[in-house]
Amino acid sequence: MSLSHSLLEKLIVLFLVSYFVVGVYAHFYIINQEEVYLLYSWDLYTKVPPRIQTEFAILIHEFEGKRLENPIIFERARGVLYSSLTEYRHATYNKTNIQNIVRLLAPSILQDKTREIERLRMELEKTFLSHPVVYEVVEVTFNPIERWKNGRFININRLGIFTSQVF
Amino acid sequence: MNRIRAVSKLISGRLGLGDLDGFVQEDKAYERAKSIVPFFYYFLLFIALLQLLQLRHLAEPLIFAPRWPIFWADYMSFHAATTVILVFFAFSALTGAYFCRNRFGRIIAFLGFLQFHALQASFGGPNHQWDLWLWVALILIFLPDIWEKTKQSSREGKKFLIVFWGAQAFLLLTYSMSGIGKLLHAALQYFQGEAHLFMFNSAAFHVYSWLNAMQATSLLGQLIMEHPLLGWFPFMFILYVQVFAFLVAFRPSLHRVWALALVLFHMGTYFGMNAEFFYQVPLLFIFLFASPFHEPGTSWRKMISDLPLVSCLLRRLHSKHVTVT
Amino acid sequence: MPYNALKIFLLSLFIVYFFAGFYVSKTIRGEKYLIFPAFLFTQVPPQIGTEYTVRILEYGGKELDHPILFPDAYKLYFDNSIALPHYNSVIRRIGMNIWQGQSGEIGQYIEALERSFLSKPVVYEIVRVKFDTIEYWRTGKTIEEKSIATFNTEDAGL
Amino acid sequence: MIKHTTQNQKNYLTRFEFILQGIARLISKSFPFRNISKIMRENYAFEKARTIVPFFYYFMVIVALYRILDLSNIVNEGQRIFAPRWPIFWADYLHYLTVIDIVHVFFILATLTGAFFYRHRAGRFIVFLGILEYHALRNSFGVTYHNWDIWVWIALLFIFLPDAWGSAHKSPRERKRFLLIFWGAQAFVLLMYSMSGMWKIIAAVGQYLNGEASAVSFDAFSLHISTQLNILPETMTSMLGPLIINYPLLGWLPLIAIIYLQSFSFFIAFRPSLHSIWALGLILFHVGAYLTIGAEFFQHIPFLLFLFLDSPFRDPRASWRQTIADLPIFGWILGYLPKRNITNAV
Repeated sequence: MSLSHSLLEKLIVLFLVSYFVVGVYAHFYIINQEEVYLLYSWDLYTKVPPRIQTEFAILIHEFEGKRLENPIIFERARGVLYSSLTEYRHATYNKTNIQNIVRLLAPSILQDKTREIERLRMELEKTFLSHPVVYEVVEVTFNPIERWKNGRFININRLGIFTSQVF
Repeated sequence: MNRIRAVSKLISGRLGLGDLDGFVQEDKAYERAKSIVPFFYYFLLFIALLQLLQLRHLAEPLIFAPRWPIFWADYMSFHAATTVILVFFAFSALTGAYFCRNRFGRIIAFLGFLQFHALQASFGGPNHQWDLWLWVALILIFLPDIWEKTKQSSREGKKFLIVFWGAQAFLLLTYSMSGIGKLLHAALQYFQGEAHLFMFNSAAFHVYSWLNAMQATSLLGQLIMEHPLLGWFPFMFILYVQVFAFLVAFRPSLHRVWALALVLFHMGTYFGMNAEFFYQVPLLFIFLFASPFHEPGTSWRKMISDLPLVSCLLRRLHSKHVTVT
Repeated sequence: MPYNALKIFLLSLFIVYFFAGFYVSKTIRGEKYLIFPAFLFTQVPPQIGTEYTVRILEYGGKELDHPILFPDAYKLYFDNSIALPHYNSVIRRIGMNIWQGQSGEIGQYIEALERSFLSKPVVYEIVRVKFDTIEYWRTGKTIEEKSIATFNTEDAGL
Repeated sequence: MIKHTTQNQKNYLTRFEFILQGIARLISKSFPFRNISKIMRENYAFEKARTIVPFFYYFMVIVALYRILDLSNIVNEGQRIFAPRWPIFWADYLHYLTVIDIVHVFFILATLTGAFFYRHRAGRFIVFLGILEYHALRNSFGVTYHNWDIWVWIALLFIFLPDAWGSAHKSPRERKRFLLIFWGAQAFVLLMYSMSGMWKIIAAVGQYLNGEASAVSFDAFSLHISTQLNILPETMTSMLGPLIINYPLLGWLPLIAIIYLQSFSFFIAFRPSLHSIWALGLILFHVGAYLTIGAEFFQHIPFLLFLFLDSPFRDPRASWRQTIADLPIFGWILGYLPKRNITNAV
């Protein structure tokens, strides 16, 4: 196979242009669906996160029969939910999954989908190391900088309180 | 005096020091070596960056006893000291990668690595993983800074190449030491009537005692247990490759082959006994696989006749042949 | 440096390193910093191997029904954010020193080990295990387990 | 009448052509391909490129070796969510663990082959297959994982390198083709950065017009960092993150500099004098991103090092003046200044 120089030149330019075009296409049209294998638009950290953010989260109220003075948000639950560092890491390693579960759980509470709630609760409570845990699904509003500095939330919208059980 | 001279002549004749003076003169080799050196520093930078990832989860070690190069770590916490060392390592390696054509840059890269190396050895025991990198970084400091000028006087070029060769030879020397150590122990153990190297299940013993100590399993462990000979033959082959590694420094035609054999050896120890020495592999590639002294068109015949032991045999045959005629 | 000086410098570096490597390996079991011990995997391990391990007798003040050896205890009783090889080397050091009658040297290792217990007090033994290499790997069966020292985290003086 | 129309058409055409020409001129000015095609004739560039390529293949062996250490993690990712991508379609017919072993061992053997036979197209093709299979395996667990994309693409591009290794054939034609592929790899790497930068600029404009926090706000970087750190567990933080959250101004200039570096990356493909500086800048960006946001894309760094730090297209005689004049924006501004001076003098 011996391509001429100018043909090769055109092919390379074509390759670069098509990668670019497909990347742009992917950015606009496939952004929320599953990403495309081998093609990427490199839109990482594109948007500056807003100063006021809302997200669904989990607050831990009671653990192994101990009532906590100040409920702890799931991310800070080390030593409460998980006895050892490794277990905690293991759980947080699959953290994206946990967050995905919460992301699905909260809306189904709002829409009162009993079956869906049961299923998602099971998924979530499987990751807890001991039971019972009393936890609350909430929608929090916060300024990310304030939240990181002193854990302060602007508003906590309570969606539902649950007690975990062994399934 | 004469005797010393005679001995040194014999040694240099056997090793091929004369050949060395020959092949470090080649202009082509010099050009190639010049383009290879930066890659050592590129790889070093990559290592530094991967080490930087440790910062994500630094766990306090059981024991932290700083070695002398990081004496200052006594005055701060483990976290602070490690952070400083790893960040300095990354930036010194970056300096090295960008300014590897300047002795000062190479010194900084060496210092950064020295700190990192000392940190690795400060957890209560020695850690020889990165020794070779450290020594090679030290040797490369001695490279004369003659990079930009296109045509060099052959004297300068020779100096450049001998330092480069020094790094190669050092690398091979460590393998030879390991091989010779094996032979010495084999003799000792044989005379003490213990299990020794030339027993057919010696490789299997190595595999199991290591797997026991590490509480690990390996891909080929089971196979070697059932057929100890499958472990023994590669083991003998590796012994040959290791023992004569240093000699190969003087035989450029074999550089690539030896590099490949040693890479395979490292893969073998991993698959066989789960002992991983992969951090050596980049050095094998940079200095031996890409060896500037290796002529691309070297024939198989030449390589075989250069093989240690084989070459000795051939020489003897040849001299006999000559006397007969 | 002229060419010949460089050459001699390098060759003598090799010679020194070569002999230093062997010297170090012979004398202090590869303990020297910066000098590579030549004897890595050189000695064919004997068929009957020895290892040192820790056996937990009492934990958190409670006596255990069955004393547990370190490999099983690691996940339960030790801070397992620290990697296993770290423990192995510390335990081996403690064991070897006690066995060779140099108990004076183990202070910092014992201290490090005890710091890693998740809950105290703990009573534990240092055990010297003898085993047939291949048999041990295959079945985990040992030939002899001999306690060479017993420690209690509550004891002062260490 | 008829004449008139043709006249009109002609005018229309010329105007159209004029616009087209303008665009073409703008493109050729921003992407001056002649800069590099000129160097492609040079022997030193070819020699240099030829010494760089093997290191890509050597590096692949090491990557493959280290990937196998990761094997247990992959096994743990779980059979449950295993959904093979098309390059490992054959995985459907085999046991899950067998598939994982095969892919890893093949990856190592393929890269070893490549290290020894990178001079042959077949050898380079095998490497490409090896990394394609591995990459497909990594991506078969539900999520797409783009960190290694670049390796697949570059391995693909390098297949097309002409076999110009022996000293016998080094006709200018072959040299040029070799360097062209090499340049293609460089341009591809830079394109990725430019795309990333482009989205940032587009988003910044949108967010600014909406009155939201945008890339030009002073607290932009600390918003990025705190949002990221909020997701991370308590024990994990970054080295410089807290500092920038507490002093947001420290992060402002770096963020702008990153956007500048990224967006103009593709321009740099045509300005060889800037190759090594840009590589340095982008490496610093990667290190900085890791130390602040905790985002790690170190897989790209070998390419910045190998392809750009000692770029074959960089003229060893290039002066600092040339380098500065080539800088996007700054160089253009500087380009106007002396002219004005001259006109003033006249």
